[in-house]
Amino acid sequence: MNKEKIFAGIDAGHVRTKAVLVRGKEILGYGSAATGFDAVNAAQEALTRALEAAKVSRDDVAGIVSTGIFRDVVKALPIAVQRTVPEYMADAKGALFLNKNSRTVIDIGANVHKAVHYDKDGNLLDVIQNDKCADGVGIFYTTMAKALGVSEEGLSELALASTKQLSVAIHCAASAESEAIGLLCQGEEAADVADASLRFIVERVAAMASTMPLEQEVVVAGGLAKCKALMKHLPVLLKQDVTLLNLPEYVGAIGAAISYEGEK
Amino acid sequence: MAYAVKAWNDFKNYQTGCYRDYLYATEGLRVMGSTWSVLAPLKGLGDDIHLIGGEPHAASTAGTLPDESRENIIAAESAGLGFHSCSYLKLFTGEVIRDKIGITDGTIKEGYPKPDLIWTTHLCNQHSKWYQEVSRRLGGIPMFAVDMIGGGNAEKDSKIVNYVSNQIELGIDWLQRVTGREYSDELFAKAVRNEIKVLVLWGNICALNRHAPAPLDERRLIALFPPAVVDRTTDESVRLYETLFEEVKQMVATGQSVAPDQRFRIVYFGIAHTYGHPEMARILRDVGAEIVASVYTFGTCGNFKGIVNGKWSWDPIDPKWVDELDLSTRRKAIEELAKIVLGWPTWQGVRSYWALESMAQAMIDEYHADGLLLAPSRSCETDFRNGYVGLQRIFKSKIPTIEYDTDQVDVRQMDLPGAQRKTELFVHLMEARKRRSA
Amino acid sequence: MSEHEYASVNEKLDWKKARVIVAGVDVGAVNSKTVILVDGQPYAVSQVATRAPKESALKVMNAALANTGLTQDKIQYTVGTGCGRTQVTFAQKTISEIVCGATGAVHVWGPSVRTVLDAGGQSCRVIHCTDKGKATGFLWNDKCAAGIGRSMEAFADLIKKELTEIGDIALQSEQFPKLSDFCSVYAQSEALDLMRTKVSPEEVITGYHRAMARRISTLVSRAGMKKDFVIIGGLAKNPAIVDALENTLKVHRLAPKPEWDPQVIVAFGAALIANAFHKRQG
Amino acid sequence: MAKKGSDTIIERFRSVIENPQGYAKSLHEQGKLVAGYMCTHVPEEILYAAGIVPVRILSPHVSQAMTRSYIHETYCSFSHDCAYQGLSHNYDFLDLITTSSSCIHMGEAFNVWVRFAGFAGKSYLIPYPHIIETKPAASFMKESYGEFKKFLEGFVKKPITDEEIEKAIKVYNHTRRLLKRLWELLRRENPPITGPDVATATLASQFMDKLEFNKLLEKFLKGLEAAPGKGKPGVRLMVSGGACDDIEILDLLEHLDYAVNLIFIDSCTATRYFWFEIPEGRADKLTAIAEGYISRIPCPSKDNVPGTGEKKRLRYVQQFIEEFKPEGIVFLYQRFCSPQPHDIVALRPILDKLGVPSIDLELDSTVPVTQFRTQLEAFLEILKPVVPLE
Repeated sequence: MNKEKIFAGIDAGHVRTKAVLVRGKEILGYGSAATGFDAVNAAQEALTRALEAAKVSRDDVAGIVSTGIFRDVVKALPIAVQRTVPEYMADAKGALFLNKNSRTVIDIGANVHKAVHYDKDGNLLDVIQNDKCADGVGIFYTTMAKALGVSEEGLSELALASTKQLSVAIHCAASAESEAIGLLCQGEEAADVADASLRFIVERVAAMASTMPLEQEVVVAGGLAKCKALMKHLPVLLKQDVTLLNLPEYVGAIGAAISYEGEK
Repeated sequence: MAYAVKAWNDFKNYQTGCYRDYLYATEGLRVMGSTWSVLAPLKGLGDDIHLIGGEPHAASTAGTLPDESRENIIAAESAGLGFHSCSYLKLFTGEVIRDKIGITDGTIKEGYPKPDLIWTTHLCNQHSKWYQEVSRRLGGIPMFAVDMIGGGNAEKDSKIVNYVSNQIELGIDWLQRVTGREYSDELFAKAVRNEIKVLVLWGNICALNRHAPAPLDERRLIALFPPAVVDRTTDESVRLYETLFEEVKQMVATGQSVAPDQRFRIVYFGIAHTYGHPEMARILRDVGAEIVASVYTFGTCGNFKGIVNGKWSWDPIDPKWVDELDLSTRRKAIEELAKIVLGWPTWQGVRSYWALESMAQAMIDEYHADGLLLAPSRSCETDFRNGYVGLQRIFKSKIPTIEYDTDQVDVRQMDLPGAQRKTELFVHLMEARKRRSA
Repeated sequence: MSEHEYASVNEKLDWKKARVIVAGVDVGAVNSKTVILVDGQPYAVSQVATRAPKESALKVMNAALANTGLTQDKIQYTVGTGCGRTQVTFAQKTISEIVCGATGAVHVWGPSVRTVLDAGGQSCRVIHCTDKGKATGFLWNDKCAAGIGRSMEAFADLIKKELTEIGDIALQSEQFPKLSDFCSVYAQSEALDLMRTKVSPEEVITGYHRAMARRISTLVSRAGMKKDFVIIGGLAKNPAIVDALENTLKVHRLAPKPEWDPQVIVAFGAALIANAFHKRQG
Repeated sequence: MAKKGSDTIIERFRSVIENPQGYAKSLHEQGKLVAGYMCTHVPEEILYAAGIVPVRILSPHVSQAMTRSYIHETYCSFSHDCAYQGLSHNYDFLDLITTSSSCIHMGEAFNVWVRFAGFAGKSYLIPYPHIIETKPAASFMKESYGEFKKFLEGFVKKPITDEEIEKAIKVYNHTRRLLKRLWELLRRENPPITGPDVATATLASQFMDKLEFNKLLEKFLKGLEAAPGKGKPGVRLMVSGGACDDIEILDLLEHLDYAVNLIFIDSCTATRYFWFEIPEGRADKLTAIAEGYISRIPCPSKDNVPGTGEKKRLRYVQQFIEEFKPEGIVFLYQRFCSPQPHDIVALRPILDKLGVPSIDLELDSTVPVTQFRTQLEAFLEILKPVVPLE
């Protein structure tokens, strides 16, 4: 049995809570749960799912570190989190773990998004976070999928099939959604409306990220990184290549898990 | 041990006194208008002039009566004012619409006391439009707005000084016609000297914050400058600022500060006091991060050397210079007054991004800042929003910089959760920078 | 507001004996509704979720016709309304949902109605009308008040509650957090962040309702309130929104009619207008 | 927009406003000096007298968020769009970019060009009064124009003579008279030209070399003034508000379910641009230009009559209502604009007295056609009893 210790990382986000188990350089297992206004319960559920996936029992875990918006909330019993680490630190460490050449990670969360610039050891150089009008772009993605009657993956395929360039208001999710529905009501194709809606998300994220210099390699964290249509638009707007990560929605949780030894 | 400012109560009473005079005066003239305008011209009409100024009143009411202010803002929106109009304006006009007014000592008076005339200014897109709206709603109050034009180095540009002075001259004739009062040039000259003296004194007090530890912090600065905004033409206001100047000099001499733990010195550009929110204040206090200089408290009504061979200098002006000013004719007094107000940092920053940038760089250098905190106000149309996103882009690589997403008094538009996340980051970046340079 | 689909038929009426059969089809942002009138009386009503508007118009019409034996060709006049009205290909005429809303509301609640609040999925509109149901003016929500109805649905999903139950939950708790009533994006973001505190989900739901109701009441006051006041559209079915609106506006809406789903009043108005057009055709 | 067979002139205007950048580039390639301007208070006559063709910078109608990392998002989308023109280097060939100090939002757009889009070396901000009706404004503007003229003389390396300024004043006054004649046609019960076409021509005048424009419009007017009405007269609508160069909205007005006669537009992309003249033959040219610009229909951000606080523009709006007799008014202004809603709040009671109903449409980079169509059609259904209710 590998003598290195097993650590757990919990990323307690606004909408989804993610958990991961890491031993040395190896990811043993991961799981997630809808936060649903009960961060502690969701953290427990996510951790249980990660343990099952990794076939590891709770006692074998040497330490748990939490990150994300509700990192302090999930510190409460019964999970017994030992340490917490801010999201931007977890993002930097997690991104480096998954790609050691990365220097900038753009984390698109359900409610908030940010860009983190770091050096080769994960020390922070700069961070930019979104403003209030740009909140909820992840939730907007789910809402648009529902409005177009497709699954979350389906929204990406739909957008990729777009043939006509439409655009919606890019100020906030509420006006983007109302204009997207307006386009549908005019008889525009669902694929084109899906593409216009995704471009709203990418435009906002890219605008925020490009407020600071983006050092290569640029990677993307968060569930939306798995949406191919978004990943097609992002490099164009950033005028930078974007390298895909596997397990993008677990970057924060991974970063937390491997931060157990590091300074507080 | 944290020092408690002795002059504190005198300042509070003076400010509240001015408001109570406006509310309950039984004689004299009630004058409404932006206190960013030149106030001395009003005092040539006599010393029974009771002032209420849109901005300081809205700011202090929002602090004293938050729920009442929220109702005022919504009342203005319900009456048709733009949803994105200045929140000071909405609060101030909302009080007129609801016909009740709340002031700094917590009183809420039913029945809004109508002003006899409106004397104001116009610089941002909205300034005089506030008072056109209030004048219309109160049945057409006579109104005179002086266009303060603004821009970097304005006080050294003769065409701008003449333009503003010519308007003030016409304004004084108008004041006499509208009030039917004789105009006293002695009272006017005395008011001009007082006004300039208070503005220069405030600049000197702020300059003392260059010392370590800085004697005053943003919370005290924000509380101590409004009396100068409310009415800075009285002998009493001059005395207030002279005593405060002596007290702060004494604090510097003895190394005293209202916030002694100043491991991190912050320069603050913005109106909104989001940093003052309990959560943000706790994060900053825990690491000894204090705001030692800010363009809002220094520059709303304070004067400094200004642009000196192309670069901004926050060096103060010697108060004795004010005593030697030649105010022997009305025109001379008007021109000195126009120059001093055109010299305000805020007026210069509104219309010249290069002046604002130079102010930020100078403040960071002269006040030895460890971090730049930007708080562009969502509904403000002056230099408490203009150019800030650009400032972040320019300064982000030089010094830890964050930008709050906030508003001046409309709590609904403040991103407090976001501000908390950004404050944690701000502290982290400043600590990391200090470690790297240590 | 919810996307559940239904169709109902008034068994007492026999369309075979009818002289005039007309229909109103309202293709809304969230749901499509239709009302079929037989000699001026409501005969069939149906609602489906709006997807592509062309298909949704046909789908909702067929849902209303299902197992009545009535076929679409027997409908002598159809008026299309709603944001997708240009896609109701089988309609002889399209009329805005503003005019249809006023006509429908006055017929359901009577000639004393002067102000109709149509609080739908994507937009909120305040309509002024005469005793005959003729619209005389309206105010559309500004962009920052877009999608209030829609955001209630998204918020219910986020906190694992049913859309139909959040209204009742919001009625119970007396104290609640003050969420931003500037726009739904702010309110939603602040609501989610409250998980950081001890605030219960029920209190947050109440706060969310109070905030959104406050934003809507600002729109109503901005348009001007003339009594009597009625509320139609999806949010009319949310008791907490209605209660908060009445408290803020200090005006009681006319009581809802049990036999009328507030979401189909616009379609009903469109059907009444179809009747009028058909009569004029002579 | 149905293509008009023989009207090549209106198509020429339309092609200019659909690609103003292409038109400006063609002037540049003909060896002409071209200057971009962002506010209609810029004294174009002085630029013209210096041999520089002024071309207005308007919105590219691209929905983008990039400018949010340069200027705050609570600026109107029009200023974001104009800033985007600079940041996307659509106009790098311009010899100069200038604006007059007026609306704060356009000031930010101008700053982006200067700070971040490489125009620091070829830009000039003209100090301008922010209250246009005061007596001191005229002398201030004269001095400010004098400095602008001196700057341009250094720029083109030759003096600008009074004759050249007088010639420019006459050319521009000619444009203004022609445009007024064009708009007066819309007062007819059944005008020979549609409102959107008139608006298209007016918008084109803001980009084109005035000599070329005057020739085209003169020819266009000759044919028009004798021409019969376009067809069944529709509901007479007047538009009032902020800068709007959205042809998509004008097209929408022509493709509603009900016939519409767009008879007037009170904005700086329409009548506020030319509804005045510069006094000709004056010895002091710059004072004459100042007097002319002071006599304009005031922009909401500068409108405050000293002493009363009255809004002069509201008088003009009432006058246009009496002359052009609209049945309804559509307020069209930018989201996040503050001066416009202020004027509308004061204008509404006046409209109620005049019995003219109105609606508000909020402009953005994108045009929400569905919502605007519904609002406009509902408005028309209210104005004209379409529904035969018993």
